[in-house]
Amino acid sequence: MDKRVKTLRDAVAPITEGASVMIGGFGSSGIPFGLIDALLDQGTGGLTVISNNAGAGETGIAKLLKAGQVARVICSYPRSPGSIWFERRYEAGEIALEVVPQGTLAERIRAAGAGLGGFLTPTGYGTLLAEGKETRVIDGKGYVFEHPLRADFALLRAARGDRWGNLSFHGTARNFNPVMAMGAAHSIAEVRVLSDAPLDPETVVTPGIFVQSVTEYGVRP
Amino acid sequence: MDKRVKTLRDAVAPITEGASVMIGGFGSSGIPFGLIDALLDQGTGGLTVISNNAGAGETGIAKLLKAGQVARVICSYPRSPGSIWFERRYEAGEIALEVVPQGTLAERIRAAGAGLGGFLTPTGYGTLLAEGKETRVIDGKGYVFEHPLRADFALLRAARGDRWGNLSFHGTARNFNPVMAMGAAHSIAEVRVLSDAPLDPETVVTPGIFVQSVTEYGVRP
Amino acid sequence: MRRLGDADLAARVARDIPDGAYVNLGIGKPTHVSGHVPEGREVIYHSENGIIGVGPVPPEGQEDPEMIDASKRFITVAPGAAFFEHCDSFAMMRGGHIDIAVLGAYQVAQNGDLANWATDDERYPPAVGGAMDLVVGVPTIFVMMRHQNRDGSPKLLERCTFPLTGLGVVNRVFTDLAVLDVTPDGFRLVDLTPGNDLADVQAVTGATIHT
Amino acid sequence: MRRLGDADLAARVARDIPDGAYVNLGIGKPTHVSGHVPEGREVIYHSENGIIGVGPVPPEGQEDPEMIDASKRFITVAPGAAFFEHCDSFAMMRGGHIDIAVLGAYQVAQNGDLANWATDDERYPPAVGGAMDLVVGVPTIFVMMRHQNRDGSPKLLERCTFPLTGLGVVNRVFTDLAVLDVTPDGFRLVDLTPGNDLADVQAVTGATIHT
Repeated sequence: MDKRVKTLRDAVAPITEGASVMIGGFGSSGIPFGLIDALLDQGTGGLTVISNNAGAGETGIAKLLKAGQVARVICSYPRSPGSIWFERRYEAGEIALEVVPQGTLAERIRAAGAGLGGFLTPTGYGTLLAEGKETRVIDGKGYVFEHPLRADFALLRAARGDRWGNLSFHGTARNFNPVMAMGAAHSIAEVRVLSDAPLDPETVVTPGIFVQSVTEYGVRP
Repeated sequence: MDKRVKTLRDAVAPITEGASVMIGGFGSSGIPFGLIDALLDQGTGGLTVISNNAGAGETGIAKLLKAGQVARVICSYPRSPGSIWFERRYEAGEIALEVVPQGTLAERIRAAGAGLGGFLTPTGYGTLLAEGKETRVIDGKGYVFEHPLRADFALLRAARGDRWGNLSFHGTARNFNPVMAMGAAHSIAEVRVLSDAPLDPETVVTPGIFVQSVTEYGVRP
Repeated sequence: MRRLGDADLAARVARDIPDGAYVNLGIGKPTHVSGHVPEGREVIYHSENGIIGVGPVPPEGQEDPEMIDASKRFITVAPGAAFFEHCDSFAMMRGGHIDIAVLGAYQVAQNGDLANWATDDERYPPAVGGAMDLVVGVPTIFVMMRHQNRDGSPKLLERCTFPLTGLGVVNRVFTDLAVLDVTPDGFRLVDLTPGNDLADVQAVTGATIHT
Repeated sequence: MRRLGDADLAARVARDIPDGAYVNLGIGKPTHVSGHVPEGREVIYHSENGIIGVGPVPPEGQEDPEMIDASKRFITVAPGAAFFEHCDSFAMMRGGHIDIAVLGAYQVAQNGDLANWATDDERYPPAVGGAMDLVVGVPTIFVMMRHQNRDGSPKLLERCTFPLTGLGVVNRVFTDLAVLDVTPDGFRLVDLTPGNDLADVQAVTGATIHT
């Protein structure tokens, strides 16, 4: 079994027009900048991007928004200091936006990856974000029914990987990467170091079964 | 913050008559034999035991069953070679039994620990174990609605721990231990080695926030 | 009739497991399949108790009580292995990440219904384990069993009579007498154990075998 | 009226955080609370992006781009820290494992309703982050904010007018003018910023302050 792919370009080649793409990262940690750049070069459009943030300045997801490759954004915190390209596209009505509370976003992706049909969460009950959703009160506490959220692809960033697709992370750069690996049909990881030896099975965070390809990209953000 | 407790006896002292107690382990791996023995010595009765298995021979949960301390068992696989005390108590009508598919058992405990109100799983749909339960068909696939499963206490076994309650495991001995740490109000861990230094934050499997007390028990099964 | 022994049956199942597959082997006979996968194929074995990349049984004296599989056999790790806890383990199963599961069975029906966790003998308390999670999540379910019960009665049926594990979940059945696929039309013959005659196998099968 | 500056307000909040508490500090002003916890108390800080045991800001030049908190500030680890992924992080919040969360707010109502994620200004696209998960799960919610908006209008109200983050979730409000508990009767005075008069504070509050 060898999931190694030579270049970032080869890694993103399976992504086609209109695909849904989960992109790991929070703030500037754990974002697969290399894979995003490769997707930019490839020029694939009509994408649904599922991510916590919607990019800031001219980096990461902001580049895809600037280039007009994004049709839809599903995220918890699209607006942040410097998220000019998101704001421009949103104000011009050029992208659809679904705002999901952050924990619900993670849990919906997990439900997809774990084969569940949905779940009840107290998050958002009684708020705008629950409007139109099925709700239920159990023992006096209100819950909202949330659906699984799957994607065609996930773009991930990890510290180390091996040829089986096992991944481990550094510091606070795990964030959404492990759960997105589970929730996408085809998960692509860029890793700072692609190890020749298998990773220590005790310290693997994302088992390779959740990862379809892995490529080395040593550059740190 | 110091969650260290001197003896196994002190660790189980908060467990009172009629409590619900999750017990980690699968087969003979990751079972908190020391804490079970301490609970046996304490003699606390009327317990609801939540565990994958119901003990075999004269060890582990089987001891509690033999001593008549268990009123109810919630597990996926009570019957296994040598589970004589479970079988004796069950046949005599002395214990109540709820059989839950193994993945549903883990997921119900997780739902409790994660503050969710329940979830839809395809597991068991159309079978005896779904009888009387709410069901739903989504995109042609049948799902069963399952409720969170919480407990007053969890008894856990780990390889290493520190004074903050952080735990790491060895080999296949994780099994139900991490999720039970989340699902119980008061989680008690016996660890082979109680480290003076904090565990490496990258390799902690169960963060100490899920653990209320930790005690060293170096004996291996 | 020619009946495959356990080792030959395990080898027959192993032939149908492709290179690179993620496979869960059920308790009992299916455990032996891993010893028969043809040379040159890298198959990665998942065990529900929290490992992917199950390696061979360790040499005597080198057993680690915290390194076991779902059958409680002592194991080692294969290269590329990972350990994890139960929720992640069952996410792999329920979420469709494992490619193939090989399970034993009491009964299989021609519509793919599987009964492998409880009989109609009420003296035994029920014990389901992870079988129900496997069958709903893993896209390819292989069943590996004897063609008949000890009393000669058929285990391949028009409808199961024992409590079900899952509905319409079985893809292929490997028995000591034949290999059969479950199709929309019912059981369809894949191959017979060499030396057997279809009519003889049909005679000990509780549903029509299509060819 | 005497108005606490940001540092004094952070110190006032910190006074109410007990030894051994697990605490989540929201983006912005709440981040500064950790710098003011009285000596001798070990408080463990959770950050939603995957760390429990947030340590102080690193010395200049020693920042690690993969060591940040939810406010995107560079951080270090405190002894006893652990890293984890997002589902586990939010399980800590939603599941009631964290003891106290300190959040900023646009508005707080006397029934404990909180509005802190969207105003009625439709030019801004909404951004909710993790606030809704925190308020439903964490048993004690502290709000830390100015008592009034820049135009002098009250932020403590009988009912919120902005979209809600959570219903009946706030326990205590720390402002530059006073500290108030949310009780079944409405706002109840805990203490006034020294030098202030209750009548003056009541005059800039949009709901009755009980004493």
